[in-house]
Amino acid sequence: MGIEIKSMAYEDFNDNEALEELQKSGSGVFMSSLESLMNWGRSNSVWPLTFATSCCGIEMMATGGSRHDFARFGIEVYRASPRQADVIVVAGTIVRKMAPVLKRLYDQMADPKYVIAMGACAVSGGPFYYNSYSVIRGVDQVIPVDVYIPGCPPRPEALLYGVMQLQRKIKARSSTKEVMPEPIQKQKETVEPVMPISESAPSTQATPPQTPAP
Amino acid sequence: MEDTVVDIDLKEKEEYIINMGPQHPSTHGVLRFETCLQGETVKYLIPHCGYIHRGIEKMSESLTYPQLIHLTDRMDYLSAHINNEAVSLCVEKAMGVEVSDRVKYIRTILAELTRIASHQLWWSAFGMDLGALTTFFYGLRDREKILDIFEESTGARLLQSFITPGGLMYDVHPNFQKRVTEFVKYFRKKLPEYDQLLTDNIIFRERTQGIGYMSLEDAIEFGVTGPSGRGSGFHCDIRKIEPYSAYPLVKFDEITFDVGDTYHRYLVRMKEMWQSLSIIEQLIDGIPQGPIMLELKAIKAPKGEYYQRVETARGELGVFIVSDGAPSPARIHYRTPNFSNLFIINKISAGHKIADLVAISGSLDLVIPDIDR
Amino acid sequence: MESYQLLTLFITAVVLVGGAITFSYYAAPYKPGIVKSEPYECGIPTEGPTWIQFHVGYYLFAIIYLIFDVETVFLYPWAVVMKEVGMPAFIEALIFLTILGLGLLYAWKKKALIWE
Amino acid sequence: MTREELISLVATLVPDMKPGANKQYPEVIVTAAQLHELAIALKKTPETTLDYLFCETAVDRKDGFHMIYYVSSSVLHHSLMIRVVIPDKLNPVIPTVSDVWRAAEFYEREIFDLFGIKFENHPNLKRIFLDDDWVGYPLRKDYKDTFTIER
Repeated sequence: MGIEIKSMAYEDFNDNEALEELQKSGSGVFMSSLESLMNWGRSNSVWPLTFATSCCGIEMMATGGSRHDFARFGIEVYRASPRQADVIVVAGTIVRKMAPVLKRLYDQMADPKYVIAMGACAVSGGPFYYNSYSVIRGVDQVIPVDVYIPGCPPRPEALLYGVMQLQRKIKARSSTKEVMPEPIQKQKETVEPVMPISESAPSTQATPPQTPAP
Repeated sequence: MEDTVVDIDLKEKEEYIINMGPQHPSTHGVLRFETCLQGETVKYLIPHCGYIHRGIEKMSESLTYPQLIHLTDRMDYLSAHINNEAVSLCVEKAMGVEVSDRVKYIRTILAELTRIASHQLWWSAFGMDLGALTTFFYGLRDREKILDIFEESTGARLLQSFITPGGLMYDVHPNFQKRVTEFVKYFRKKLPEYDQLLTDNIIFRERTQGIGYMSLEDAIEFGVTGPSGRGSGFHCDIRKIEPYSAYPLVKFDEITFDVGDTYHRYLVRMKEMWQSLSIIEQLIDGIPQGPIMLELKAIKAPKGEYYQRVETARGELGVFIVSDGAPSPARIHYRTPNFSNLFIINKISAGHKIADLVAISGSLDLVIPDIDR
Repeated sequence: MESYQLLTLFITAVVLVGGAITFSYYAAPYKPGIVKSEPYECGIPTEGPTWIQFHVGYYLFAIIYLIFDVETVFLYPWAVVMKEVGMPAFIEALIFLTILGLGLLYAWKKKALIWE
Repeated sequence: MTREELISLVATLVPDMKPGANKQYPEVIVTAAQLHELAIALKKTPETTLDYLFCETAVDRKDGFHMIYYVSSSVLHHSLMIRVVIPDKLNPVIPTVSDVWRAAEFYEREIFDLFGIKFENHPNLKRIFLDDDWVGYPLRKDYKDTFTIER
C-alpha cells in the first residue's frame, strides 16, 4: 500500500548528542566488555508490560501486529505482569485515580526497568492539559521516564523510533554499578500558566497523592 | 463410616475477593472487576470505573462546537468517525441546516468502514481473550488496509477529526473510491477465513455457547444496545429507528438473534460486517458531486436543547446539547453505549467460571474511555 | 571410555546450570522495596490475606493426574526395550498397570474424582 | 402514538403537568413528587409501554437543576422526554427511578458523582468515577479547584 519504512544506518543515528557524550565520557566507570555484552543482551530483548489506558494502546497493538512488527526490535511479547516486564510503555492518559496504581506497578517491576511515555497525554497531559480536573499533566510527575514519544496517537513508526532510542540509551550506560536515577519528582511549586489568569495567585500544582516512599 | 471427600472441605468453602484490576489483559483498558470468587466460580462482580475519567463533559463546556470533535473521537476511539458524525449532526440539527448529499454519502461510507475496522479489532482481541493468538494477526492485517484508506483521505490512522459540524474538513482523496472498492473486493474473500478460523472452531464454540445468557427484558432494562443487545433480540439499531445521513437510501437488514448467549453476540458482529460491506457497495459508486462544507457565518447553535442518536460500532450514542446561543455549549452530555453495556455484566456472569467471565466481557466489546468519558 | 563420556556430560550440565544462576545472581541489579515485595494484583493492594485455603478438590485432582502422568513417563522407556526383552517385560508392565489401576479404583471409591 | 396523543395521555395521568417546548420529542414537565408514579404508569400502560430509558441526565441552569429523562418504547418505537426542575441547589433531592428502569441506577450514580444530586431510596448511591474522598461536584457551574488549569 505504498508506505515503506526507510532504513537508517546505525552510524548516522547520533542526532541525539547527549547520549553520545554519555557513552564517550563513560558513566564514571570503564564499561567492561562483560558490561557491554549484558547491555547488548538487555537492549535487544526489552519486554513491555501490557499497560494501555486509552487510544495509544490501539496504536501499540497495531505496532505489535504483523505490519509494523515490534518483534523485529526484540519486543517479542507483551508480559501481563510487571514481574516479567522490562519496560512499561505508558500508552494513554493517566488520571488522578490511576496515578497510585501506575506508581505501584512501576515499583513492582523488576530492575533494570525503563519507562516510555507514549503519546501526548503521557508526555504532558496532551489535549486534556487545560480545563480537566482529573488528568495528570505528564507521567514524569509519577514515575521517572526514559523516552518521550510525542503524537496523538503517535504512528507505529514513531513508537518503533522511540524504542530504538531506548535501546541506545540502555547500551550507553552501565546498569549494574550505577544507581538508577531517582524519579524526577517535579515538585512544581507554582505552575506558570501560559496566559495570566485574572486573579493574582497562580494556581499551585497539587501533586497527586504519593504512596509513601519505601 | 467412610467420610467422603465432599464432606471434608466444608471449611474451605468461604469466598475470597480478587481484583481483575485496572491493568489486566482481558479488561481491554483500565476497568476493575472486583470479583468475589468461590473456588473458580464467580459469585458476584462489582465493576469499578473511573480510572480514565478525564472530565470531557466539563471540558466541552469551554470549547466551541468545531473544537468538540477533537474530544469526542478520543472517547470511543474505535468508532471515531461515528462519534464526530454524531456531534456534527446534532449541531447541524440545532442550526437547522442540511449538509449536501456528497457529504452524507462520504459520512456513511466512513462510518461503515469504521464499523468494520472496529469489529476486526474486536474479533482479534476476542480471539486472544480465549487463547487463540492467530486471530490477532489476521484481524490487524486486514484492519491496516482500512487505516491506509483513512490515512490517505484524512491524514490520520486512528483519530481522524475529519467530520466537522457543517460538513467535512476537506475533500476525500481522488482515488478514495478506487481503494474502497478494492478493499471491499479484498475483504469479501478474507471474511470467510475469519469464520473458518474461529466461528467453526469447536473449542471456541465450547467456550462461548450457552455462556453469559442475557434475556431480552434484561437488555431493555439495562439499556444494552448495539450488537450486545441485538444478540438477545433487542431491536435497537438507530440506523433503522431514526435513520440519518445516507442510511435512508441504502437497503440493509438489522441482525438480531433471540438466543442471547456469548456466541450469538459474536455472530451478530460477524454478520454485521457483511451488512456494512453491502452498504458500502451500494454507496461507493454513486457519490454525487457537491460542496463539502456549508458556508456558515459562525457555527453557533441557537438557544434550546437538541438530542441526536447515532449507531456506533458498540451501540447507541446520544449527544445532548443544551445551548444558550453562545459559540460553546452550555451543557453537553454523551449517552455512551459502553456505559450502559457494562453494568449488566454482574447479572450475566454470576455463577460462571472466571474463564467464562473473560469470554463474556470480551463479547460485550467494551471500550473503557467511552465508559468514563 | 563409557564412564568418561558420562562424567563430562554431568560436569558440563552442572557447570552450565550453576554458572547461569550465579552469574545472574551477581549481574542483576538488586533493589528490594516494600511495595516490590507485596503481592501483585493488577496494581491494586490486595484485599484480605492472600495466603488462603483453596478448595481441597484442586489438590486431589492435581495429585491423581500426577500419578498417571508419571506412569506414562515410565512406560516410554519400557516400550523401547519391550521387543528385545519379550514376554517377561510385558507381564511386568501388566503388574505395574494393575497396581496403579487399584490406586485409581481407591480414589474413585473415595469419591475423590467428584467435583462438588 | 403521535406527539399529541402522548402528551394528552400524560395529562390524564398527571393533571397539572405542563407541555415542554422541545420540537424533537414530546416533552412533559412534572414535579419531583409526581415523577415516580408517572414512571410506573408510563411503563405499565399497554398503549405506551415506555420500557427503555435511553438517557437520563442533569443540567445546571440558573433556576435550579433540570433532571431530564428520555424514555422510549422498544416495541412501539415512540419516545417521550420528561423534565423535572429541582429549584433547591444546596441540597437537591429527587426520588429515584432505578426500580422502574434498572439502567437508571448507574445513570443516577454518575449524576450524583458529578452534580451532587441525591436520589431517595437508591440501592447504592456512591461515586462512580471519582475517588470517594473527592471534594466538590465537578459538573456544577460553580466548581473550582486548584488542580485545573483554566484557559
